[in-house]
Amino acid sequence: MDPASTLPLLLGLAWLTPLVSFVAILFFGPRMGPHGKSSAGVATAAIVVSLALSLAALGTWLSVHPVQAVAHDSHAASDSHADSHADSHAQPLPPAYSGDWYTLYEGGALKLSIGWYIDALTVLMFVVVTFIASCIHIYAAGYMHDELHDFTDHTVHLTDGSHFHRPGRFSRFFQSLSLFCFSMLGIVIAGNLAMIFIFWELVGICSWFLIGFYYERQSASNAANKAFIVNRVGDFGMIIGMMALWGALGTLHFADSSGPNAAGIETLRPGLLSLVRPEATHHALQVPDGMVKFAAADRVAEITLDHAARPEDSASEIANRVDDWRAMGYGRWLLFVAGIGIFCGCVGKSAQFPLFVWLPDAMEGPTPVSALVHSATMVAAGVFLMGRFYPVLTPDVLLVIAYTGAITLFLAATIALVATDIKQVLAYSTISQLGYMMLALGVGGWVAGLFHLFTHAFFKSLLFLCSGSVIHACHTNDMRKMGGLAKVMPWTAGTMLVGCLAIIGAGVPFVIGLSGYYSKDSILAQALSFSQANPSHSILFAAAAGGAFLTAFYMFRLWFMTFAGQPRDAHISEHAHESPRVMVAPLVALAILAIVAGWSLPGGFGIAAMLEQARPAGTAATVTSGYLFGSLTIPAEHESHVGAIHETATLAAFATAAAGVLLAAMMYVWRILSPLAVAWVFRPIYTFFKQRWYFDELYGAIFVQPVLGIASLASSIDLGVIDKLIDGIAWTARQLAGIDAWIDRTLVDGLVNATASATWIAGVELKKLQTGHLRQYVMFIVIGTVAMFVLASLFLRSSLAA
Amino acid sequence: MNPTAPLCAAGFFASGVLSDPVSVTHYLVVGAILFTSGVVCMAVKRNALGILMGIELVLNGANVNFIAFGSPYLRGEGSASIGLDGEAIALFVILLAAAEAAVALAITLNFYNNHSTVDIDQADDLQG
Amino acid sequence: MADFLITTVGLPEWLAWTLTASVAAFLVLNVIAGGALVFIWAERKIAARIQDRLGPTRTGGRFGWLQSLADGIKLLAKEDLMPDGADGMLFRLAPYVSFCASFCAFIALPFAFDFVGQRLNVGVFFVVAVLGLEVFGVILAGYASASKWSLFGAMREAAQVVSYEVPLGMCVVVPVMLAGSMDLVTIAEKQAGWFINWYLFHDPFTFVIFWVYVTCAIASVNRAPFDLAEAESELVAGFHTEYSGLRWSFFFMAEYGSMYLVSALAAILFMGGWNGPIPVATLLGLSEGTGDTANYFVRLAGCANLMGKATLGVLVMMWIRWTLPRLRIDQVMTTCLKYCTPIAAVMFVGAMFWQLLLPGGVIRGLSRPAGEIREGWLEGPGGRATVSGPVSQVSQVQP
Amino acid sequence: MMGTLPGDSLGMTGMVLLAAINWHSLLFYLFATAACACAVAVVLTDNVVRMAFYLVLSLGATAGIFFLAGADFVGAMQLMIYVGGTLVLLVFGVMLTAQSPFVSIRTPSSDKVLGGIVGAALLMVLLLAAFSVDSWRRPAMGLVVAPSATPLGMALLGVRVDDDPTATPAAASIRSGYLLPFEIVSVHLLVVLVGAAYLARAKRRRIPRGIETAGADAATTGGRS
Repeated sequence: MDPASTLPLLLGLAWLTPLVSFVAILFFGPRMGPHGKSSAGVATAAIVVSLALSLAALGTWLSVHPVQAVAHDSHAASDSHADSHADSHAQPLPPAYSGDWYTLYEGGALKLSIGWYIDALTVLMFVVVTFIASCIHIYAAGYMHDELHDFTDHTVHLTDGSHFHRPGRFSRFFQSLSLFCFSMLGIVIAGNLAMIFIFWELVGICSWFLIGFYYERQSASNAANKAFIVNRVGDFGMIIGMMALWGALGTLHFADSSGPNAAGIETLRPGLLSLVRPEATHHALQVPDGMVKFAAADRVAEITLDHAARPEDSASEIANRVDDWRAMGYGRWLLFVAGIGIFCGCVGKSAQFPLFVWLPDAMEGPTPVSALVHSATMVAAGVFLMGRFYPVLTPDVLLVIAYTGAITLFLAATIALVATDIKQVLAYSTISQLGYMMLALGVGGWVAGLFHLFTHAFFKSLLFLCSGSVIHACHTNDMRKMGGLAKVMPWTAGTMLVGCLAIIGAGVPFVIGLSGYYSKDSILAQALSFSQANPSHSILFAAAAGGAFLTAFYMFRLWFMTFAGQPRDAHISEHAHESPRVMVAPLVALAILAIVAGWSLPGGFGIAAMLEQARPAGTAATVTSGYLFGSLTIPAEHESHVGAIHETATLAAFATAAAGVLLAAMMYVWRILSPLAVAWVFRPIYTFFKQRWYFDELYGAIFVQPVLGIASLASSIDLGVIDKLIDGIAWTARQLAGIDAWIDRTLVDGLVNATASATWIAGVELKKLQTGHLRQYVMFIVIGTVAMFVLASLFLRSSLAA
Repeated sequence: MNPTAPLCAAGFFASGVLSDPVSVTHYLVVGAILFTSGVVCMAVKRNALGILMGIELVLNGANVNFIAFGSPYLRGEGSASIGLDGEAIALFVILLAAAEAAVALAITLNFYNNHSTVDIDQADDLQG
Repeated sequence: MADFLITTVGLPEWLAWTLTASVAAFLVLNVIAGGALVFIWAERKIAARIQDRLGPTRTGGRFGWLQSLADGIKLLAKEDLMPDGADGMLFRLAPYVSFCASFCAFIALPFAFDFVGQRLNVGVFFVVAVLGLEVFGVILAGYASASKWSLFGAMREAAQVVSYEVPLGMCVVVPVMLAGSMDLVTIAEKQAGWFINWYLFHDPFTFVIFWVYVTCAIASVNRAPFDLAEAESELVAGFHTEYSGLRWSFFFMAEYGSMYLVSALAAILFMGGWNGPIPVATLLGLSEGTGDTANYFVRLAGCANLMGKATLGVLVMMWIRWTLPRLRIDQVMTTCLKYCTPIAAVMFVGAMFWQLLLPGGVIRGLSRPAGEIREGWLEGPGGRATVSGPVSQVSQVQP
Repeated sequence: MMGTLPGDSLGMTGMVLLAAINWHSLLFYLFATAACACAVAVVLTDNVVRMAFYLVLSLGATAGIFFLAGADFVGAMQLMIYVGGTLVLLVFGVMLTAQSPFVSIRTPSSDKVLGGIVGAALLMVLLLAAFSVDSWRRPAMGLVVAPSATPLGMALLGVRVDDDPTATPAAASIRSGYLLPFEIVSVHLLVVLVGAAYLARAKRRRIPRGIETAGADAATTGGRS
C-alpha cells in the first residue's frame, strides 16, 4: 500500500463526499422526503462516509509512520542544551506527501492548483473535523426539527404586528452544513496558500449563510454581514501577505513540487517551507534569496547595468552578493510583512483581539452551527493555518502573535465573566481559548497550540451542544431564567459538567486529567519557559494564568446558574425536558472524547505524539536571534517539559482553576458572596466588561461612522454631481432625440406615409373597377378577348392565314 | 357544279347558295352568332335567369363548332377533322351545362330567398 | 313509294320525293287527328260503360260515333277567348308547341319495317326526348293564361313530367341494351318470330320493368291517375282552364297523340312491334324480297298489327283512368322517386347481368350464339349493325 | 342530302329551281336561321318567359343542325337535356321568381348599346376567324356513311371503333377512349345533384327559444350556408 497514492485518494474522497451531498441537496433537497426530511440523512451519511475514509487514512498513516513515544523525561534527564540542540538539528524533515490534482492556472511563475499537502496534522485534522461534524449532523437532525414544518418566527414582527410565517428550511440548513464541511476539509487538505485562500473564503460564505440562517431577524442578518465584513479586513491582510510571498518567491506551495516549467523541462520547484528553511542551513530560518533580491532590487539593477554586455556574469555576481545582502538585513521586513499578513487573515478568522467582535454576534445562528462552525472548526482554521505556516514566521512575528493571543484571551475572559446569555459566555470562552492557542504558537509552543486546538474542538463543541440542548428545552438563552435543570435533564447536565471540567483543565496533577488538562498545561509551561527566557515578556505567563482562573470561574458560573440551585423561572423549569436521544447520543460521544482526547495510549500513541511527528523541520530548537524588536529567544518546546517548569506550570494551572471553581461555587452555590454585591462594588469595571469594553462602540466611532460619513459624502457627490452630470447628458440626448424624432416623423414618416397613402388612393380608385356587377365583368372579358385577338391578328397574321 | 345553272338567272342564285353543299364555315358562322348573342345576353340582361340563358347560348355556340369540326359530312379534302372528339366534347359540354344550370338555378333561388330579387345588379355584395 | 312513282308513273324524281314526303306527313297527321277523334269517342263510350251509362248514342247512328266529329265542328266554330292579363303570343303558341312535340315524335316512329318517317339510329332516344318537349307547351300555356289555376297545373305538370322522365329513361334503356341498338326498327326486328321472342318475356326483369314503363308512361302523358295538371276537382281545368275552341282541341290532340305514341313505343320496345305473336308471314313463306307487292302487304299487315297493339294500350289507359282515383301530388312524387326509380334501376342491373350470364333470354339463349347478340357492337366503322343494307341517303322518306 | 341531282331533261325553270335545290343545304339554312333568329330574340326580349321560349326554339334548331351534321346522338341529347331538362329547370326558376317586377327587368339602354357594340366587335372577330381558313370554306360532301351512335358509345366505354382517316393504323390502335372523362362527368353530375338539392332546399326559419338558441343558431347558419 503506497501511502503517497493512497492517502490523497482517501482524503480526497473524504473531502469531496460532502460536496456531493451539497449538490444533491441543492437540487433535490426539498423533494427529499416530507419537507426535505431525508436531506438530513443524506448530509449525515456523506459526512459519516468521509469520517470513515478519514479513519482509514489515519490507519494507513499509522501503518506507515508508527508514532514513537514522546519521551519527555529523557530530555528532562539531559540538562545540556547543546546536545538537544544537536539532536534538534539532526531532526529530519517530517513525513509529508504533497501533489496537485488539478492546475487551475499556470503562467510565468504563478501556479494556482488544487493540490494536497498531507502530514500527520492533516490526517488528525480530518479525523477530528469529520468526527465532530458527524456528531453535530446527528444532533442537528433532532435540533432543527422545527424547520420540518412551516415555521413561525416569534422574534420577527411584521408591519401588521403578526409574526413572520415561512416554510421550513430543513434541507437548506443541511445543504449549507455540507458545503461548510467540504470547505473546511478543503482548507485542511490544501497544498498551497492560494487554495487555502479559496476555501478560506468558502468557509466565510458558509458561516455567512449559517449565521444568517434566520435572515428575517434583523439581528441575524446584521451579525452575518458583520462576520463577513470583519473577516474581509483580515483577508485583506492575508492577501497582502500572499502577494509578498508570491512576488518575492514566485510560489505559494508549501512543499517542493516538481513539474515541467514553462520551457517544458522537468524542474524542481522549491516550496515555501524549503525556501525559508533550506537544507543548507539545517532548516534554520533564513530570509530566502528571492526576498533578498526583491528587497535589494536597486542593487540588482546596478549590477545588471554594469554587466549589460554579459548577462550571465551579472547572474553569477548577484548570486555571490546575495549572502552579503542578507547579512545586511535585506528582506527581513518583507518576511515580517508576509508573516504578519497571513496572521492578519488568522486574526480575522480566529477572532483575535482587534477583530474578535464578530464571533459573539455569530451566535445568532442555530446552536449546532455555533458548535461546529464558530467553536470547533472554522475559528480553529486560523490556528491551523498558523501551525501550517509556522516555519515561515520570524521570531518577531511570533512575538506579535503571542501578545495578540494574550490580550485576546484576557479580554474575552473578562467579558465572559459578566455575560448572562449562555451562548455568549461560550462564545467569549471560545475567543479566549483561541487566544490561548495563539499565545502558545507565539511563545513557540507549536505542539501545545495545536494540541489545545484539538482538545478544545472536542469539549467546546460538547459545551455548545449542551447549551443547545438547554436552549432547546428552555426556549431561552438567558441563564438568569434557568437553574436547577440538572434534575430534569441529567444527561445534559452531566455531559456539560464534563465539558466544563475539560475546559478548565481539571485533573489530578501529574497523574491524569481530562483532555484540557494536558493541552492547557503544556501551554502554560511553554509560556512560563518563554517568560523565563525573556523576562521582559513575562506578562504573557501572567495573562495565561489569569486567563485560566477566569476560565474556571465563568465556566462554573455558567454551570451552576444553569443546572444547580433552585429553578428561577417556574414556567421554564416545568416545561424543561431532556432532549431526544438523537441529541443526547452525540453529547455522550463528545463527552467521552473530551475526557480521553488528551491521553497517550500505552505505546506512546496520542494526539500530542502525532503532532510531535508532524512538527516542521527546524522548529524544535531554541532560537535566539536579534530581529526588528531587538534580541528575542524562542525556547525549544521540549524545554518546557523540563521538570521544574512543567511542575510549576501544572500547579499554577491547578491552583488557578481550583480558585476559579471555588469562587464560582461561593457566589452561586453557597451564596457566601452575592454576585449583585460584587457587581455593585466593582460597578465601573462591571459595566465596562458588560459593555464588552465598548469595542463595538469604539469600532463604530473609529470605522463605521467615518465610513458611513464617507459613504454619505460619496453618495451626495454621486447624487449632486455625477447624477446631475449624467442627467444633463441625458437631457441633451433627449433634446437631440426630440429633434431626431421630429425629423423622423416629418420627413421619414412623411415619405412612408406618402407612399402608403398613394397606394391607398390607388387601391381605392382601382376598387371602383371591382363593381361586383356581373355584366360589367362579362363586358371586360369580351373586350379583353377581342383585344387579344386583334393584337394576335396584328402580330401573328401568318398563323391566322393558315 | 350544276349543269342546269346557265338556264336561268335564278338558277345562279340557287346554284350559288341553295345548291351548294354547306361547309364548315357555315356552321362556324352559326356558332359565332349563337355565341355572340349569348355573350350579349350575359352582358345586357339584369335578370339572373337571363344570364343563365346567355350561358346556355354560349355553350351551344361552342358546341356547334365542335360538331362542325367533328362531322364526317363536312370533312373536305385535306381539311383537318377532329373526328369523334367533336361529338364527345359536345356531349360532355352538354352534360356539364346541365349540371351548371342546376347549380346556377339553385344559387339564383338562394339569392332570391336572401335578397327577394333576381336583379343581378343588386348582387354586388362583394364589390370592391 | 318514291321509286314506284319514279319508275312506273315516271314523275321526275324531285316531284316524287316531294309527293312522298307530303303523303307521309299527311298520313301521320291523320293518324293523330283521326286517332284523336276515335279515341275521344271511345273514351266517352268506355267511361259510360264503366260508369254504367250509355254515353253518346244519338249523333251519327246508334253508337253516336259521329259525336266527336260534331264536337270538332263545334270547337272550330267556337270563339277563341283570351284573358286580358294573358301573354298573347305565348298564349297563342302554347297549344301548337304541345301538338308539334307529340307530332314530331311520330317522325321516328316506325309502323312497319319500312313504314317510318325518318329512320334514326337513336330513335328511342329521339322519341323520348321529343315527348319531353310536350310539357313545355303545357308550361307556357299555364303561365301565359295569367291564371292561378293554370299556373298551378303547369307547375305540377312540370314537376311530374321532369321527374318521371328518369324512370322512363331507365325502362327504355333495357330493351335498347338487349337489342344492342337504339334504332326502333332494329329493336322491333330483334323480336321477330313467336311471341316468346318479345322482350316482355325475355326475362323476369324485363317483365317487371314493362309494368314500371306502363306506370311511367301514363304519368308522363299525365293521364289519370296522374292527371294532376288538369285536376278538375281542384284546379278548374288545370293548365287549359282559359282555353277554348280550336286551341283547346289542339291540347287534346296532343294528349291523345302522345298517349298513342307511348303505347306504340311500348309495343315496339316490349311486345315485338309489328311482329305478331305468331309469325304468320313466315309460316306462309312470305319473307323479305319475295316481290314488292307481297312485301308491301306484309308490311301493311305489320302496320295494322302495331296499330292494334297501340290502340289496345290506349284503351287500357282509358280503363285505368276510369278505374283508379287521382293521386295527390306528393303521392305522385313518392311513386316516382321512391318506387319507380329504384325498381327500374334494380331491374336494369338485373337485366344486364342476365344478358351477360344467359345471352339471349330463357328459351332462345341456349340455342343462340352469343356473337349474334353482340351484333353491331364491336363491328367497325359505320355501325353496320344498325343499318341493314347499304344506306345511300341521310334523309330519305320511304313510305 | 345526296349530292347534286343530275340535270333535268324536261327543263322547266321552276322544276330546275326545285331540282337545283340541295335539300341538305336548304334544311341547314332553315335551322340555322331559326337558331340565330331565336338567339337574337332571346337577347332582345325582356320578358323572362319569352326568353325561355325563344331559347327553347333556338336550342331545338341547334339540335336540328346537329342532326344535319350527322351527330344524331348529340342532337337527341341536346333535345333531351337542354330542351327537356335545362329549360324545365329554367322555367321552374321563372315560375318561382315570376312576380310582375321580376318578369321583365328593364336594362338601361346605355348598357344595351354598349353590349351591342361589344357584341358586334366579338362577332366581327369570330366571323373573321371563321372565314380566315380556306380549307374550312371549301364545301365538301364528306364520305357518306349512315350516322351511328355506336362509335361514340364504344368510345365512351374506352374502345375506339371509329375511323380516323388521318391516323395511321399504329396511331389508330392506341387512340384513347373517353372512359375516364365519362366517369368523371358522371360523378360530377352526382355531386351536382346533391349540391343543388342542398342549395335549393326549403329553409325553415325557426325562432330560437331561450335555451335552444345556440343549437338553433347553429342549425340556421348551417342551413343558410
